[in-house]
Amino acid sequence: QETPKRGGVFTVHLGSEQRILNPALRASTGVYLITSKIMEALVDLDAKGNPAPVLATSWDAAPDGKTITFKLRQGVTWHDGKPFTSADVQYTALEMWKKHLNYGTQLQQYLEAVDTPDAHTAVFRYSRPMPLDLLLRALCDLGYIAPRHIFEGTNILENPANTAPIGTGPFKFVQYERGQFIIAERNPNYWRKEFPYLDRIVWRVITDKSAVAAALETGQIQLSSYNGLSLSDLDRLKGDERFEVSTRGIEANAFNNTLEFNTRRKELADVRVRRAIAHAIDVEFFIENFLYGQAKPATGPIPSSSPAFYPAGKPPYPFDKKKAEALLDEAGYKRGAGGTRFTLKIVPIMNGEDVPLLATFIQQSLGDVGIKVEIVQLDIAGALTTVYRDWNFDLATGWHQYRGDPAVSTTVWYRSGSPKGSPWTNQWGWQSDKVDQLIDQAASEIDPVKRKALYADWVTAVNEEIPVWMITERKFFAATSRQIQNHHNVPRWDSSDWHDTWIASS
Amino acid sequence: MSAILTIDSLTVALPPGADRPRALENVSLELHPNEILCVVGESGSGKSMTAGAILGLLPDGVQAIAGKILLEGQDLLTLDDAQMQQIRGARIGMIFQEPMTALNPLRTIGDQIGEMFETHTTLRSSEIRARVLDLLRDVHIPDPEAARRAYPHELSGGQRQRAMIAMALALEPRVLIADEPTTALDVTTQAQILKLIRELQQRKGTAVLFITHDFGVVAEIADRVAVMQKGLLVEEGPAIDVLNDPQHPYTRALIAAVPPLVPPPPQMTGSEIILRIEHVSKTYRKGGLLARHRRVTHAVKDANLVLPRGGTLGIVGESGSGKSTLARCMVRLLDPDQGSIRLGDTDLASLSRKEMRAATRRIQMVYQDPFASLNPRRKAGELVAQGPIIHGETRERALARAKELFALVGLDPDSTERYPHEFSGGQRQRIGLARALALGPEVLVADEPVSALDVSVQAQVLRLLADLRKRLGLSMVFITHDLRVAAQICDRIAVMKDGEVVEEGLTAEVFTAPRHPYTKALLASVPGRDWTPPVSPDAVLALADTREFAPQLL
Amino acid sequence: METVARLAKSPAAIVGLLLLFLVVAMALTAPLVFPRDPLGLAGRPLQWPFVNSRFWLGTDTTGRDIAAQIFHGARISLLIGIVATLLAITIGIVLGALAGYYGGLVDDVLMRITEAFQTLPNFLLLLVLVAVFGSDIKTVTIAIGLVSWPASARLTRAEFLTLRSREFVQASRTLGMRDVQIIFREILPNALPPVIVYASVIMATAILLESALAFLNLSDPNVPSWGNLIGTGRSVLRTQWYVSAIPGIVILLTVLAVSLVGQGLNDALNPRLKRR
Amino acid sequence: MRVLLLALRRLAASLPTLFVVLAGLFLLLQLAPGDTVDALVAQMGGGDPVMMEELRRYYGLDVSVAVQLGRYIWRLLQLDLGFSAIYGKPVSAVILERLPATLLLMMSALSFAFAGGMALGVLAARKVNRWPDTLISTLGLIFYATPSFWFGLMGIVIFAVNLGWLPAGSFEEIGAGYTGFRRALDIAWHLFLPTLTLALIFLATYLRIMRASMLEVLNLEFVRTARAKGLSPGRVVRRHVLRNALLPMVTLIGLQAGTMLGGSIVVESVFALPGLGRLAYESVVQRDLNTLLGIVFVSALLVIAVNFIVDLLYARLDPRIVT
Ligand SMILES: Nc1ncnc2c1ncn2[C@@H]1O[C@H](COP(=O)(O)OP(=O)(O)OP(=O)(O)O)[C@@H](O)[C@H]1O
Ligand SMILES: Nc1ncnc2c1ncn2[C@@H]1O[C@H](COP(=O)(O)OP(=O)(O)OP(=O)(O)O)[C@@H](O)[C@H]1O
Ligand SMILES: [Mg+2]
Ligand SMILES: [Mg+2]
Repeated sequence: QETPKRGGVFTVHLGSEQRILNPALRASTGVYLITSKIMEALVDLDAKGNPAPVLATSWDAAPDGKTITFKLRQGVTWHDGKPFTSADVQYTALEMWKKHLNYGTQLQQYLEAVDTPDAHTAVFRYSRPMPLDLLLRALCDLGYIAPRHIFEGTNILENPANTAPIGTGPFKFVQYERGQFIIAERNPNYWRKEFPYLDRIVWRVITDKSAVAAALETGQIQLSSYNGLSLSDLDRLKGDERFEVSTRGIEANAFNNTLEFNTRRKELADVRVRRAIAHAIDVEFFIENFLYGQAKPATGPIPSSSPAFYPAGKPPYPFDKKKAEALLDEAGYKRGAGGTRFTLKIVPIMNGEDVPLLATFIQQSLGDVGIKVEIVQLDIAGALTTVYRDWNFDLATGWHQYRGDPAVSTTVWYRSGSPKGSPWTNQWGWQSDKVDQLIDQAASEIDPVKRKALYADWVTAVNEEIPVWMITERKFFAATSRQIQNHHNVPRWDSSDWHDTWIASS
Repeated sequence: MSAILTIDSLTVALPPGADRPRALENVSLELHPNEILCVVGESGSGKSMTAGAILGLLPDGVQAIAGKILLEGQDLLTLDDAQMQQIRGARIGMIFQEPMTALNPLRTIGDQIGEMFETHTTLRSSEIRARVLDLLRDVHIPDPEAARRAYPHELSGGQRQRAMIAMALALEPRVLIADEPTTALDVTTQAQILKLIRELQQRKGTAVLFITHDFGVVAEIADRVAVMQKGLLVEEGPAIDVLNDPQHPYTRALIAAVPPLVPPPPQMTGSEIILRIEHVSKTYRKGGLLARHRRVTHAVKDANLVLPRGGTLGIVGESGSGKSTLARCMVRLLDPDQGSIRLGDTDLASLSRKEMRAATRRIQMVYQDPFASLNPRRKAGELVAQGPIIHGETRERALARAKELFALVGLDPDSTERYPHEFSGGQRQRIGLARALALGPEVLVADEPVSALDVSVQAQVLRLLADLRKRLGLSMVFITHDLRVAAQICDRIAVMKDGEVVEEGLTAEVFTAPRHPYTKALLASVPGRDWTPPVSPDAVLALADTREFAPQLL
Repeated sequence: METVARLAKSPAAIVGLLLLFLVVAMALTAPLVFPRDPLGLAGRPLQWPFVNSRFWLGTDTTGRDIAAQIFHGARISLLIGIVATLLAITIGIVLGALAGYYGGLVDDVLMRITEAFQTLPNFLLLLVLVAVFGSDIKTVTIAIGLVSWPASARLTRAEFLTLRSREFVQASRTLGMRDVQIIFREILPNALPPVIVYASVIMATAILLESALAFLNLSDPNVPSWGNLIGTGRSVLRTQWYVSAIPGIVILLTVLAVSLVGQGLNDALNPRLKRR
Repeated sequence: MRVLLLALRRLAASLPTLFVVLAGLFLLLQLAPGDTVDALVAQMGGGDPVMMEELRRYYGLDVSVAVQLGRYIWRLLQLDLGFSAIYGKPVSAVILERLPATLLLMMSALSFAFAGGMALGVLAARKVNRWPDTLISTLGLIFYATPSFWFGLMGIVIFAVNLGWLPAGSFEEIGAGYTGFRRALDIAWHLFLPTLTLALIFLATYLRIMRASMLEVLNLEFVRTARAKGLSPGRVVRRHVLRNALLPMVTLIGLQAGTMLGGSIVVESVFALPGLGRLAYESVVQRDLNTLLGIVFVSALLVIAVNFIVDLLYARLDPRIVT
């Protein structure tokens, strides 16, 4: 390995316009890709996937799991020169995470107070036990700290610092040209002395996927992550020497293709029909031919890339057309005139290129077993409302993103009682006391081993019932120019701070 | 005196599919310096083609295929385009009929006249400007300096035609061709333009080829006359001879069709008044909400007229004097602003739309344009039957009645199945008449019913009207701008000017002893007023032979 | 009849009719030539044309037969074109006729509405309509019709403005005809030819509008429309460009056919050109 | 001064129309499934209902439609276009950022279409029914029939991907930091293909109209007068026909201003240009009502302005028109 070289501009693809650049208010990869270089979280994951100190240097949980104490890093200053203290942590946690941050409000639901005995200690007090591993894993994404002195006393949501962020990170925000680019430059006063290596990072907004590959190939950008390239381009660029196309360093962001069943519909209320549908779809074929092999059949809602929770297993419903037909017959839905048993409406929730492909594939596959499927094309706002608020769907298909711990955003897909209108939660009219119990227990179980066991039970239970079918297990791909060094060396590298990234001269 | 322009056995071919194979057949003519040669003939006789052939400006597909056109000995038909360009404008000037459309609307008068010099001379622009002013002065345009900078739409029709003449004469060409230069103008303006052409021609010794269809104009201006019929030159000679002692039957027929200016002795009409118009006014308002942008035209101002039962009331006046507006008020195509229109004892002006629809059968209208007044998508018979059907007649009865009416107006009853475009102009006007008569109206309002027709056809239609009037006891309001026509057909005359009725009385009285100065001026402007066309009944019959009309009506 | 005869004389119109005939033939024979569901999985995705004899135009990103989609797509495009055009023209004619015939306040109000529609970029309105009412094929077709009428309304109005002062219309009134009769029986047949010619423009535009919608992923995915195919091909544009190219060419030819026929009609109906 | 007055008057006359458009659109969009918060949550990848309700309150979506409309109109009367939900900035600022690209694209496409259409139309009319006419008319028809986005895509495949002559998209080289002439050149290079794509269909229309208009004017009386004056054919066309034939073309510009804006939606999304069209598309998809209405407002103003300029131009060309 060469010795790192200082300087250079790193240009990164940004797939969509961001409304807000404050990760303490908005948890999304789009925001992390940019602002994680500017603002920092309390903790991050190290190369092995274990929580590593960033703004917090150490942590400690009380035996009852209700009090968690963070020691904070000293000598850190905000980009405007003010010192970083525990007051910032207190303010951000109570005013932002608990009140505004998506998933954060859920996670910090039982956070009662954050005590600040001194400037570099923050004590989180919960009304219910909070598993430390859950909190740490979640805080990588949901633990970004914002400067209290900028936000306090203002309307948080309208604060200009939301689009011109001020942080403690290795890069300072420079400019955001809507629809075009964002620029950040090296922070000379970064607390990791001598870091970062890069002079500048430029994020270029390219919303059209087919334009991304061209930009990459002509050197206009050097990185496109989170499947910013189309599947076909990813496949093609795999053979290109100039780039590394892989899932390395994005493992922490696994996702699934999903199929949601509205069990208010009488046919779908019958678990045999749901199973039959699952059996009717040739997942291997889909992966091979539509996804360029960039996936594997899922074994349940917890992906294999999450060893802390993953219960080994096989895909529960292998492709078996005969069995599907038999199940449907058994459920009493015989083929009628024209070979059709019944008709279902599927709503694709378009947050990925492959969603319409899968909708079409489902349409094709279910047609083969006598279920006619109509695709209801809606834009994403329309689709979310139709599925999650109006419940006006039979099937829906989209993505589920796993966020490091099932409790963060996965179990809500199964737990009953989510308020109507809340997207990506159980709105399928399906309920099981057993599953609800397992979810609640696991969420406040502080012993990691017991937690894992509880989740294994839970996976078995939901695989049995499939109110939602996690069809594939996928990882995001990134294409990175080989000029870039030290890239994807941690599990959520694209959302990390890039302090050690550098560019080799070509 | 040797001819300056000689046309020798000229034959012009029309493209296949035209109404006849040759536009001109073996035409020979001579034009001498310092004379005005009038070419007369009915529409389509080939007058314009003659002019076009001389200038080499025939329409696409039309071609001179035989003969010669010699300009001072040089055969124009053998010249190429570039050579012709040298001749056009410089040695042959040209004036067209429509002063509205013959000038480029987007360029100033001075610019367009100056272009003559730019094209054919090397004068500097200041000199050109001076020359243009001189020319405009020559044609007696008021305020030549302003006219030079004016756009065509800012001038009146007569002024525009003066500008055209100035342009045509700019380079003092030896030959001037004028293709119906006064047809689109009012009589008074026409008289002035004719005088102007005469004056300039005499001053400059120009040879003028003057195309017209109006024998009055011929009588007014011509030295010599050439008569054309369907592409053939049928008669040629000095004006006095041809006008007063025509030789060719066609010429005789044409001249016989020209109505004399002297009214016939008055007919007896009853004293009962069928239509009484009192204090009728109509104002057109146009334009935006802001007062400045509003355009107000007082088209009819306080008109008072009476029509005796069985009589014909003529309304004459220049273009824009409000004749049509008044006529439309009578049939309630327009709602008069005030006043009453009493038909018998009903006041039409106060009827509701629905009542008026019922009342339409008592008063009907005949229109000017034989092309526009018939719906091109309906069969002739249907057009005539429509009115009765609307008023409750059964379809069969109405169609049968239409056939009778066709016979009445001198059309073949079997032609009810044909479409309007399959009829000639005169025939169409008869269809329009039949349509109006189908409802059995008490009053017929005819708005310039013969203005669009050739003299010979015009004569027939007028005769038909007179005949019908006698047979059916019709009362009629007859609008015309042609005093000759008015003299022949009307019992009473009303003269309109700027929306006002300035004089009204028995035709004979108005014509012999006009009281209002405007009436006097109007009468003085009638072209060829001193010439009384020789009438010979056999000539009229001869003309009838050339037409396809039923002769029993003549 | 005369019109048809004249139409047959123009070479452009003949080419247009021929192309149109081909498209119609594709539409009619689609179920015979490709009896299977054109949206069904036919084989391995992204096979190049002329490689596999079963799919002589290849397969798209979801393994559907492109040729089958082209054939079945002809039905969709024609359907959208015809229905949207009829809708647009009907609205246009009624509003234009009323505005042109009555003038005054009616005209003012109707023209304000027309203007409102014209100030709004029609494609933007189409997007909104589809976002609001969803994108199944019926909605899309109606939406296209709804955004396409203003021009035909203006055209009809202009025709009515000139025709209503024609003497034959005045004659109808002096015969005692009612307004409705005058508008629809007397004036409309005479005002129709330019509107009919314009219909070809609307139809061409309608086909293009649908394809643009589909390209933005906003058309009905349950029908094999050509625009949808171009849209799917977009993600593989750099490698399997044929997926987008083939339907594009077909759209081009269809629209060309419609325009050629329209132009031929124009020449045939235009009296000024009759003599040539 | 007079022009300004005229412009103001014209604006005042169009206000009712504008008002109807905005209110109509506002109400129409209320019927759309989902609101901007749904779109926002979709972008974030999820969120909980408490936060969503809070955001709805924040965006003023928690009150009745009538109140929302009332508020919107009240703000509009104060010339305030409101706050953009997607961009978290005043709508006016967002639009102002995007306007230049669209204006540039529209203007270059318009000039190209107009100039090209005029030149080709004149050529075709002068060689009417001969081979140049046939060729030009055929090309025009083909241009007209080409779906613009498809032409753009194919242009990218050929010129950007295969030949590498032109950039595949975007407005300028980002981060290159060009200034002055170099930057103008860079933008021009980037806008070449988009301009062509957008202009194609208009070029075809202009060409057709120009040809027809030329033929029409060539048949008018005053052209015969000009020829009778001895002018050469070229001069007749230049001095008498052209200006008259241009009148319908100028009218067409006004009529098509709206259509062109619509077309730029597609073109901007093909070439990833940061313009109003794409912003409009995004704001529809993101249910960003304020931004969308703002765009409609601005584009309506643009259309009105173009029409006003067209009228002025018309009045200059045609002395018969009095403004
Ligand atoms: N462009 C043309 N193409 C074919 N035939 C034409 C054309 N113009 C005129 N004709 C025909 O040529 C013949 C002579 O027409 P011309 O215009 O010379 O008549 P005219 O005597 O001037 O009649 P008018 O008094 O109506 O002007 C007519 O039969 C007419 O139908
Ligand atoms: N529809 C209209 N709107 C506005 N002004 C009109 C309208 N019709 C006629 N005028 C104007 O009203 C005046 C009288 O017109 P009208 O048609 O009655 O005259 P006219 O005597 O019939 O003329 P002509 O002999 O040319 O037919 C003219 O100044 C004319 O410009
Ligand atoms: Mg003539
Ligand atoms: Mg009149």
